[in-house]
Amino acid sequence: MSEKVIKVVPVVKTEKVTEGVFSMWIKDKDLATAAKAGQFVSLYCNDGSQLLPRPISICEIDTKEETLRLVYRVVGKGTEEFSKMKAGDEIRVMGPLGNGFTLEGTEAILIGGGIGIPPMLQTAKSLHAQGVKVQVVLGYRDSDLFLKSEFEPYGSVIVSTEDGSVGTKGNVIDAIKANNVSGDVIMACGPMPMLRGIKAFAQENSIKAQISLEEKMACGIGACLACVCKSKDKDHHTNVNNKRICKDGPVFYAEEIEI
Amino acid sequence: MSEKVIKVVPVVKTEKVTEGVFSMWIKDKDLATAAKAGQFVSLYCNDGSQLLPRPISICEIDTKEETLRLVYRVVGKGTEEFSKMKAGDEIRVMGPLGNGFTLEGTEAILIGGGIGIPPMLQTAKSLHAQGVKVQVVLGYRDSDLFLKSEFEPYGSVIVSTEDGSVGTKGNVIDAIKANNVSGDVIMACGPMPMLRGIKAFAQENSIKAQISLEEKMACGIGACLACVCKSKDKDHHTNVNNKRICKDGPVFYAEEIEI
Amino acid sequence: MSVNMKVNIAGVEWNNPVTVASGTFGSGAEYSDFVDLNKIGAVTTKGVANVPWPGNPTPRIAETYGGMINAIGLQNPGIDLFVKRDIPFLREYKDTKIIVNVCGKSTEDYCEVVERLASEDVDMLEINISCPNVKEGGIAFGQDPKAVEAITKEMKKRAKQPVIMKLSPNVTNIAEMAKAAEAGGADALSLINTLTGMKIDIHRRAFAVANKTGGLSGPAIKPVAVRMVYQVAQAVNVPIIGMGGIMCAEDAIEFMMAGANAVSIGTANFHNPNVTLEVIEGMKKFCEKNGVKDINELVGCVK
Amino acid sequence: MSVNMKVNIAGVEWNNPVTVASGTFGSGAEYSDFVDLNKIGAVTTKGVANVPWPGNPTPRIAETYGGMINAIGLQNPGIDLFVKRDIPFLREYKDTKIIVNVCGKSTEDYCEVVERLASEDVDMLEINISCPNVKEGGIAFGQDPKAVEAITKEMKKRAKQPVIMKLSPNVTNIAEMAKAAEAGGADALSLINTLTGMKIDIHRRAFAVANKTGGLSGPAIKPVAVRMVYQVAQAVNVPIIGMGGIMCAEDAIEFMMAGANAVSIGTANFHNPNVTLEVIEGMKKFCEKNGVKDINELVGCVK
Repeated sequence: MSEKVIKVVPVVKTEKVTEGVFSMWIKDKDLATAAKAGQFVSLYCNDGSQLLPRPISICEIDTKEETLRLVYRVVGKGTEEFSKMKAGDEIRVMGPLGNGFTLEGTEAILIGGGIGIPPMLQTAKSLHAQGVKVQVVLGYRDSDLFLKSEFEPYGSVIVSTEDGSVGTKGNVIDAIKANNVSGDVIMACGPMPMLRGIKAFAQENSIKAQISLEEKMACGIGACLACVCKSKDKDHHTNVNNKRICKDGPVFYAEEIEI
Repeated sequence: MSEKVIKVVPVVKTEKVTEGVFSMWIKDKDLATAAKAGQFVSLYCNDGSQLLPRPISICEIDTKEETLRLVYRVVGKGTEEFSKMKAGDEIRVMGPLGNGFTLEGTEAILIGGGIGIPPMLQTAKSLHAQGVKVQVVLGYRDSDLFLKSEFEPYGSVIVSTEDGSVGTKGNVIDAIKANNVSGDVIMACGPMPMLRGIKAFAQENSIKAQISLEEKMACGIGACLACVCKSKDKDHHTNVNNKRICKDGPVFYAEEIEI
Repeated sequence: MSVNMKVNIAGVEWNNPVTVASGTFGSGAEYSDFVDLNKIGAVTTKGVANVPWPGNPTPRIAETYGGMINAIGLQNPGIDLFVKRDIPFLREYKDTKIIVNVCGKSTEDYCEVVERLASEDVDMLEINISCPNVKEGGIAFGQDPKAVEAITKEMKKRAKQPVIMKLSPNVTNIAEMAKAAEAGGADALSLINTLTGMKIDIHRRAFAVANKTGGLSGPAIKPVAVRMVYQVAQAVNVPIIGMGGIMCAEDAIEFMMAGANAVSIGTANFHNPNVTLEVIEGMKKFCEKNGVKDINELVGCVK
Repeated sequence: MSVNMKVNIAGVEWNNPVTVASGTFGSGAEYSDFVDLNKIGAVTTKGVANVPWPGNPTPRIAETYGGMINAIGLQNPGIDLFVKRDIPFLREYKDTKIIVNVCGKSTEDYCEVVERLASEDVDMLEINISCPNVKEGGIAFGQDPKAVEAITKEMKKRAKQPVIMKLSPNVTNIAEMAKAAEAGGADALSLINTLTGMKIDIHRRAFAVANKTGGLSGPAIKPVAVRMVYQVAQAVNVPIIGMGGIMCAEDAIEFMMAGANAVSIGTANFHNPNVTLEVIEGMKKFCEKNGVKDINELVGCVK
């Protein structure tokens, strides 16, 4: 908890990943040391018309270079502003925020869908580093397979595409079934319909599943209660079956939450 | 009228003139061709929290280089933003706006006070170029005599300072009296107390006086009626003794207006 | 794809649903240097009274975060000069409807202007019962439903053109005011006028506008405006001209989805004199991109 | 120069005139990672009801131009857990006053919480009769002067701590509401709560917050807040806690000059978790620079 910082940090590199998706590397020792796979940071905009921080998941952590890599889709004025930044610019950031994935299991199935793919990259690296067998399943719209090749050093990678242009036509569950992927833990990030499908798949197959949620956030630290999700048990904060995604999540065990 | 343009133009040079006062040269053929001494331009901010354009007087016009020089004091977030711009940046500008000084007389007394000094520079240049004898009187707070030396090629220059550190201690009228400056026309820009003093001085001495006013503006083109001043005669727009500074001014004959 | 952009507001067909907020555009002359007025659905004029009004002392405006405060005080040349000069000027633009904004200090003032306009070639009247910056008339009429209904009736008795009542947002219950105007016979409603605001210059220890308070406008207040347009659209059956902080085509679409049949652009004209045409073009593109064949399909589509 | 920053609000001395707007700061725990709570004049807690409230469906917030809309719906743990956990946590910060914000769906709900707090070690109560995001209670109490007076009286009958009534800005006449609260015995007033607003996501054709409407806050609305604080300061004699869009020390000073005896910082906490301390420091510097020996000198100095 006390590892959170808020500071202005240098941008050391930026890159267009694919149409509408950008990478930004920021350098800060505190952030890079404290960050874990599945956590996120809040980025603040320069333009005064946009006051709320943008929660962006951490794609890669480089403790040696003391950098974090953030990969995000441009969805509005804030992310558009970020996408125009260049190496040498500075950005105000708060983080690391939330709890990351629990690095567990012996045969992990890592699932990313769309802009939920980036946080799975550091997760793959971290699991691989501690000897877990990593099986990556990535869901794309079409043959624009951004980040896919970057996963390959850490395990097997299969893909689904909505248009069937590459891999299994359909969604990530279709790809898992088509390829008979099995494991003892699932870790996933992506759109809500995908996460619902994964929760159901995990229950049917009695596999433990960690899923990462997102919701509109204001404070990013658990105070404002904007980004809640329904939980099975009473939450410790309000005692009303509402977990705070920013603080209690963003990663939850699928059975803890109602989605 | 039809000479007004609104466009994004390149900033070709910026410079700190003195503490809190900055120069910006912008390049645009249309603007540089149409602009006249005593007119102003509206500069727009990038930051979305500040929507209204900033009216900035034109300090110099270089028709050969097709540039305008704008000299302004940092008084808020908008002018602060401008002060951080660098050569190569772009800025949205509308202009030239208002009517400049009428270049007339044979022996002109040009008076500038504080941040009213910049527009008098192009006025001095233009009058000098058409053979009018130029006598410049500049009012400063102290020995920080910004822009003074730039007037010297075009005529005599005397100064007043509030603290008496240079020239006549007191105001511009004190300096005029102390130096027995005389002429057949006064052109002036500066703070309201100075302009009131000049109006009275001009009346007493039966000298024609053109004075440049300022007021908070919104549209900058005469539509919103924010920046009016009281006029002796009915104004042609509303028929109520209210001249629009942005459109009917900013330069008026002193006897036309009540200040 | 061709998109129908025409809208019908109380029997008057506009070529597109965009007009300008009264007071931000004069009678169009100053903006005609930048904008082809023929391309705007309608021009709404600065408020005009029975006699010339000098308006308030300066400073009359102050910038605020994402907006501005104004207290112009309805400076206007009076109906005589207006009829002689401004109507003929605007009528030259054959494709554009003319909406004359009418202001007054008493019911009699309003009546006089409306009667005077009965024989003039203008398309609609907008009755400003919501200006926060004049001591008498203006907003006082707009904050009491009985007064709203009564003055609407007086206007309708005399007007030869459709009557748009412009509502004040400085009320507890905007739907109640809208219903009162509808009950009085209003042909259309426009909202919102400005929110009453204040700014203090802490260094001078003085009010930033001489009138102490002024009307807050700009994108800062858009969420209040959208909410009120939505509430009014649920409450009445007359057409609504929505306004309050529209800066771009997306904002205009938002108002239409909330229930506005047309929109007005105000403060944005100060930020970008070309904004009206950019909004019209952008709305058309939005429709093309989203398969909307008729812009009217969007009206009130979010419930 | 040493500057007196202490203010006395209804008999309670704060070390400085800065607190936080209820709901933006939880009970302080989350912000204590960034801010030494001992340095804030008072911490105003998230609203607490007699029983736990789950709040509204998500999305609960949306960003707007220079502000945000929220419709959290007063999710809170109820008074039992609050008393057990949050009060002892805050009491550790000896220099900081505790203001408990109280919410309810009925007069009885409010009474129950206030009675429960009578025996607790807290410094002041703020009664939220102005939340726009709950169906019953909340704002309904705050838009009718008779209801304001009646509930204030009920609170005063039961409260052992000074009672601050928090007023809604969604009214025609804020001074009337303030006078009603004063007549009911309010020890202080706080204003403004949020303006009711709406945002539509035009691409999804849906309301941006699930509750349709939400409370608009942030610097966008500051001019409305300053105006209302000024109007209330002219109308009543009880202390005022001013809020609405304060982002920096200059904004806080502006509220005090308009008539606020203290200020609350809300939305700005989301933009900058350190903002409270920066505002306190900045206010002190403003006083030093301008020869103000006692911050209370600024209160209502612009008339």
